[in-house]
Amino acid sequence: MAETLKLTIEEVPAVAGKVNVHIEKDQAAVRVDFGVTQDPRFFERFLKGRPAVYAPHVMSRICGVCSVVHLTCSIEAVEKALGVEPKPEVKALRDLAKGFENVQNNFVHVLMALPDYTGDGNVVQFSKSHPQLFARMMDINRRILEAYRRICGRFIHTPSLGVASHGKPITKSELEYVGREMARVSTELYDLAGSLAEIWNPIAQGFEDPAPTYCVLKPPREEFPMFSNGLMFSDGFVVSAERYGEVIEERKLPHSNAKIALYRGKPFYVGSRARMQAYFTLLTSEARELIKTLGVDFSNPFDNVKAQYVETAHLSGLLAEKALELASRIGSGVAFYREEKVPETSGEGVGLATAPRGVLIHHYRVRDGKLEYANVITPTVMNARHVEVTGGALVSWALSKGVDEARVKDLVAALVRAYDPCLPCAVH
Amino acid sequence: MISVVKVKIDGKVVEVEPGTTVLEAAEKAGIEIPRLCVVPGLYEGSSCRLCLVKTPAGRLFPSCNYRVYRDEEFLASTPDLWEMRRVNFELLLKFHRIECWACERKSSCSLVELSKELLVDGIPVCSECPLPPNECLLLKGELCLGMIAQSGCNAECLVSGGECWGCRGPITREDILERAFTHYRELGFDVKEVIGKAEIYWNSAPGFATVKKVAERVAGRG
Amino acid sequence: MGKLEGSNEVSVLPDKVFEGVPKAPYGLLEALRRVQAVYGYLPPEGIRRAAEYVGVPFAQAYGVATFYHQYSLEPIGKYRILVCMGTACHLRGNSLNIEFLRTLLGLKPGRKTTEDKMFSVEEARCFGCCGLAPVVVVQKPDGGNEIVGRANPRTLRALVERYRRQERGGAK
Amino acid sequence: MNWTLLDRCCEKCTHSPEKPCPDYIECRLSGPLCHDDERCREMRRQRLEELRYGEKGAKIKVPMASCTLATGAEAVYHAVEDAVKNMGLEATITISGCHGLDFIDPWLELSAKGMPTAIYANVKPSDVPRILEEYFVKRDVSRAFALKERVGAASGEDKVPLLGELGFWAKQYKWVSRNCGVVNPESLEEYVASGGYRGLSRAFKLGPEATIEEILKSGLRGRGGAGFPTGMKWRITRQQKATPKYVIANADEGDPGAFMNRLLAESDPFRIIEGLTIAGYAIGANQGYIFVRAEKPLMAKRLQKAVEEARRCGLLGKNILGSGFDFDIEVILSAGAFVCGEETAMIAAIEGKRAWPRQRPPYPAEKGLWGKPTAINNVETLAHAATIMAEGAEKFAAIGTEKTKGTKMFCVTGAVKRVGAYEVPIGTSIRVLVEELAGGAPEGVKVKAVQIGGPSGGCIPANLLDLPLDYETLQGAGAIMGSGGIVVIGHENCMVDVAKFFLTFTSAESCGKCIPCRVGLRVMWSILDKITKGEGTEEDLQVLRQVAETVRSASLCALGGTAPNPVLSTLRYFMDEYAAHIREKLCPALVCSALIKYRIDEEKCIACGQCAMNCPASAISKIESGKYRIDESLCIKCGVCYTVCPVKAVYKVTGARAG
Repeated sequence: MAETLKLTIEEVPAVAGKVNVHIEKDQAAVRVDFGVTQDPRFFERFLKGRPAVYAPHVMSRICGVCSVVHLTCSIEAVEKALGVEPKPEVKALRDLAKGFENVQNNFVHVLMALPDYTGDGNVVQFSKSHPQLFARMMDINRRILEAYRRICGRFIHTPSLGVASHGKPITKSELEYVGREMARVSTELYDLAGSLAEIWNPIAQGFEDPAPTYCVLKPPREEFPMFSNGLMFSDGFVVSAERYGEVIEERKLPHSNAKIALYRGKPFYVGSRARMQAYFTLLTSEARELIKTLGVDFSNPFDNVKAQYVETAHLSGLLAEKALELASRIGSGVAFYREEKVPETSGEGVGLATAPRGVLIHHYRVRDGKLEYANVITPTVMNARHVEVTGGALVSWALSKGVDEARVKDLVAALVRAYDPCLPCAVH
Repeated sequence: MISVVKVKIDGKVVEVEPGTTVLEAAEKAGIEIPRLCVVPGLYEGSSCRLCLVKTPAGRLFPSCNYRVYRDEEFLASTPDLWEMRRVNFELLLKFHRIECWACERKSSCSLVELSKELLVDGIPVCSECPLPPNECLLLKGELCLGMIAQSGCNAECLVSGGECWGCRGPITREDILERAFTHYRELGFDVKEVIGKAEIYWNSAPGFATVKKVAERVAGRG
Repeated sequence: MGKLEGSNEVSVLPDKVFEGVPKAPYGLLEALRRVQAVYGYLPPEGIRRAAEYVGVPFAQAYGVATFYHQYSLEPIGKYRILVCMGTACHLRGNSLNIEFLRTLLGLKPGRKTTEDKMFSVEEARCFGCCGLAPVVVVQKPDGGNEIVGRANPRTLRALVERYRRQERGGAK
Repeated sequence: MNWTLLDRCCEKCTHSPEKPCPDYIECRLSGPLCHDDERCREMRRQRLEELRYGEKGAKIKVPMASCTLATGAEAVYHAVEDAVKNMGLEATITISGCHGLDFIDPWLELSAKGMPTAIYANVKPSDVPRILEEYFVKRDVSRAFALKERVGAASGEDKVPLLGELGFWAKQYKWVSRNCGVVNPESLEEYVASGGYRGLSRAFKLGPEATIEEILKSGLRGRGGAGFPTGMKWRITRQQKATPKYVIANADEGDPGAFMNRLLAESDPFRIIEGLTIAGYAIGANQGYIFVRAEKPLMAKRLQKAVEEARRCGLLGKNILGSGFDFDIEVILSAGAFVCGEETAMIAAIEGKRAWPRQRPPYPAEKGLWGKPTAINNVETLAHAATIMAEGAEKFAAIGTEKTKGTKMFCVTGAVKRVGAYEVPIGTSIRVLVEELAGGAPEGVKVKAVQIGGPSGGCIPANLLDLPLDYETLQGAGAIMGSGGIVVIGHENCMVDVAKFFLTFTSAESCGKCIPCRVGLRVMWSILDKITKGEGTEEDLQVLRQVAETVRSASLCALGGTAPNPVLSTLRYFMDEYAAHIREKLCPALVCSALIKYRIDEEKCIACGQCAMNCPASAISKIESGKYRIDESLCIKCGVCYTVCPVKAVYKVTGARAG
């Protein structure tokens, strides 16, 4: 094994945004730097002094992929800060919209990351080597989006979700359509799992995650949570949303434009792999069955993608039930929830949301309706330090297994893709 | 008397009986020519000049009015023709009292369709907004920038139940802005509040200076 | 331009006024000229009467009345001052002269006739006597025309004062 | 004697209104033809003598055309009547048209047997007794302006130049305006005596086809502005099967600064009526119209009187001159719209509608007045037609250039010494017309440009004055022949202001039917207005050109189609003035009021107070030093002080110096 090693992955391919990964090995010590070169836009800063009700609309522009999670998490924070209680239907529709984004986003993430596991290199190659499979996955994605459009109109930066209001008029038949469609998607996903499992070869089998602490949302009710008022950690520690700052600390590293977050000074990870372990008891039996068929090894970070697949399957079923249940509550005619005038009070609020890649925190302080202070901690920021630590362990593990340098670079790139390819989120 | 006339438009030949207008022949040949003022049987047309076509020799004729009696050839889609139609349409729009937020005809307005076809900006989002004038969000106290924002997006946000934030840039025609801000004030919105929201997208837009100028003028009226 | 208020009954003009005017649509221009000769301008009922005589719809007659410069829908002043806007007259300064007259008579923009209905100042098309540019023609109440050649502010002020004195001292 | 040339000379003559004799016209002058009688011939000679020198051997001709009336010809006429009565003169007083020399209006022409015919210029009523006394009593012509011929019997004859030798007369070729100022416009007899109606009777002899052939051979092109070959227009209209057909004389002459048609119609109306009759005969139309401009009522009165006179003498009505051809003319007075000069708009006006042009095709030759074939010609064209038929096509074709034959009447106005109407062969250079005929610019004024063709024409810079006047060359230089109005622009006029003036005119005159003209002209005007106010920018010019191009190519009729020419030609030749207005915000010609300021030079000011008294906005007040000062905040820049100041103490400043 070479004594000293210096590798750099210039702009990891197939990720959103730009990141360079520097790998240095000196004797036994391996250092991996996750150098994000994407330029920050200072959302928290330029919204200062603007009316708080503008924040959600602007915050959703942090990234077009998960625009709904930023929008809704920001809405939660603003509602708490202004002391506004949305109607139950509005809250239900918001959960529904948030759920859709998780399903759609995780599913596309799986599709994007799959070529690493099947050895096809990229999605285009994957679509040539597995045409029917690719076609069925594309069809599922179309179905999800078509259903989503009934709830919120446009998918990216959806304009119908507002502070304590839901603009798009919804009818009973539309919700029933959504219910039917999502049920079909759920069964589709379970059937697909079988054929996917055959081609889903593991990467770095046997590699163990060196820092297995994770963080998830504390479920307010006995179901997979979209929003919550508290955080739950793998060591059983629970903290309320308002006091997240006591345990989670953000720090800026010289080699990256993005900040990192540490739980009591130590790295931790967030995302589907964490959620599948934390909410194992809340999963449906089919979902638990699916974990076995896919052979998900929770300790191996690469299996995060498999965990996302399971989450998609479980959530689509959950959405189907919720849509039908909401449909029964809405009588005939059109449901239409517009909030007349939001009060311009003062206060502080922290919104927590389950983002596809992990936990998202929006923390606002508002004075007379104007935003005074804003702090956003995104999943990529939380995962950043953990990727570096896991990356280092992966390199030494791979070198010990005699893997050559080129393969090591691919492995680290695959790790980033499996974990958290969303750099715009990192440098909001 | 020859019973059939061959008309060649943009290379496509179509047979029509003598006395038909070039416009009808073009329709038969499936060629789209913009038009506005001709109403068969009511008005002979040749006023809006949008349907001008060119003979190979370069002479211009309004296709709605030019009747063919012998085999002739016309060009209907050369770049200079489109350019002339675009400038001509802009002239037409300039003196139209644009007030789509209060206009009953906005959902069936041929000016809006033509502005899309001829890529002419300057019409407020209200022209594409699905909500009829009496259900406008402004009446419900929601601050929507549709009146002073460029259309062309098929009012996507309005269709999805949100309000317009003017992401395609401001209207810069002063008479429209004048009427819009006066309407905002009538409905109880503070002009500064409107400018505050518009700033999000238009802060560095070149036309924003005009918007602010008109806003101050209207606000100053007390 | 006068609005179309006023009664809509047909005026009492006898046929003698239209004597010699062809009783067909193409006589409309001449018929309207006869009405204007009687009233000094075209009141709505006058237009109606002319339209009825030549047998065209009132709308068409109104359209013609507003199209041509010679017809005026609002009462004209006793002295109708026509400032020629031909090329030669413009170059020799008639655009300044009309500005001077309007300020002198205190005419607000858009108003042609003074409050006391004494004077009206209008832009006129080229009279064709460009040798005397700039030309101002005054249509006097007695039907005669006074032509002022090489008009400049001083002569125009003198002209207005002369007519005012004439009016004050009773027609000499 | 009470016999006139138009009457039958004796019983042998068979001519009567019911049965007109085909050779009636030739017989007037070279008759009697059907019988030989020395007495009849002698009667004609004597009558001609009377027409020349009046019944009592002395004749006073007072010009009664709009231009002379405007300068006081009415008063001169009464002064002549009184003088003749008081002096007991044996002289007949007649009226005449005008030569077109506006700078000598009002003039007087005296003729007597044995005396040279003399023209006196700028006659005031008070001068009349003195002039009559000098001419008729003292037989002294030394104070005359010009003589028509020399007789050698009057004193001072050698001191006065012959009219023919004067520059502004010699260079002219009085072909169609030969009778202007010579004959009495209301007397058919004088017209016939001058050779009138020979054209019509020759046309009857040749027949319609041959008449059209003759006009085609002469190469006559329309004088209204478009220059379409007249023979061709007549031929197409004749070939149409639909009946009845019409002919229209276009006497609308809307161009500001153009009065050649007015001069022709007020001085020699019968030539136009003869021309229209020939046109009717050639095309086979039995009804003709003359559409006259509203602002020229005298023109309409003269034409109406001439029509009645012609009808009375059997030259209009049924079976004219025994040719079996019936023809009548109706004179229609417009109600004031420049667009009526356009063929199809004129048709709409005659039909009693708003003067909205119609899209061509179909051309008026196929479907014109009331949907019937109609030929529309300018009055000057018709006058040419009558003269060509009388004199023969060769004589006409000998003049002019190979592409355009014959002569054209031009009106030269603006910054020239001798404003007037001049008829010159086509192809004469602008310089000859402006400098030699019209006397060039007055002292202290330098010619900057020449505007040709009215609102549809263009401005040609002074350095291109040697261009020949014909359709194609002018088109190439950015102007058009148009009606023939030439306005000379001095250096104290601003070209941007001139362009704006024309747009003010055309945008006000636009009939409103089609978008490019109705809206485009007003947009162009507002841009020029911005420029004259110093608020213009570079891309304003770009927009101006783009809109001008669209208006020119997309407009329905010639008004919109040519209205941008003044702007485009000033942009082409006078870009420096536009740049001065846009970049340095100053008006080099000190015209645009927003960019100039009026100031009083306190040394020159003699504190007479004229300016303060005349200032309509009372912006001038006396200051401590007793002199006067203008308060620039109140000043409306009307220029009164500038004109009334006796010592020229008021001056104008522009740009940076305006401060």
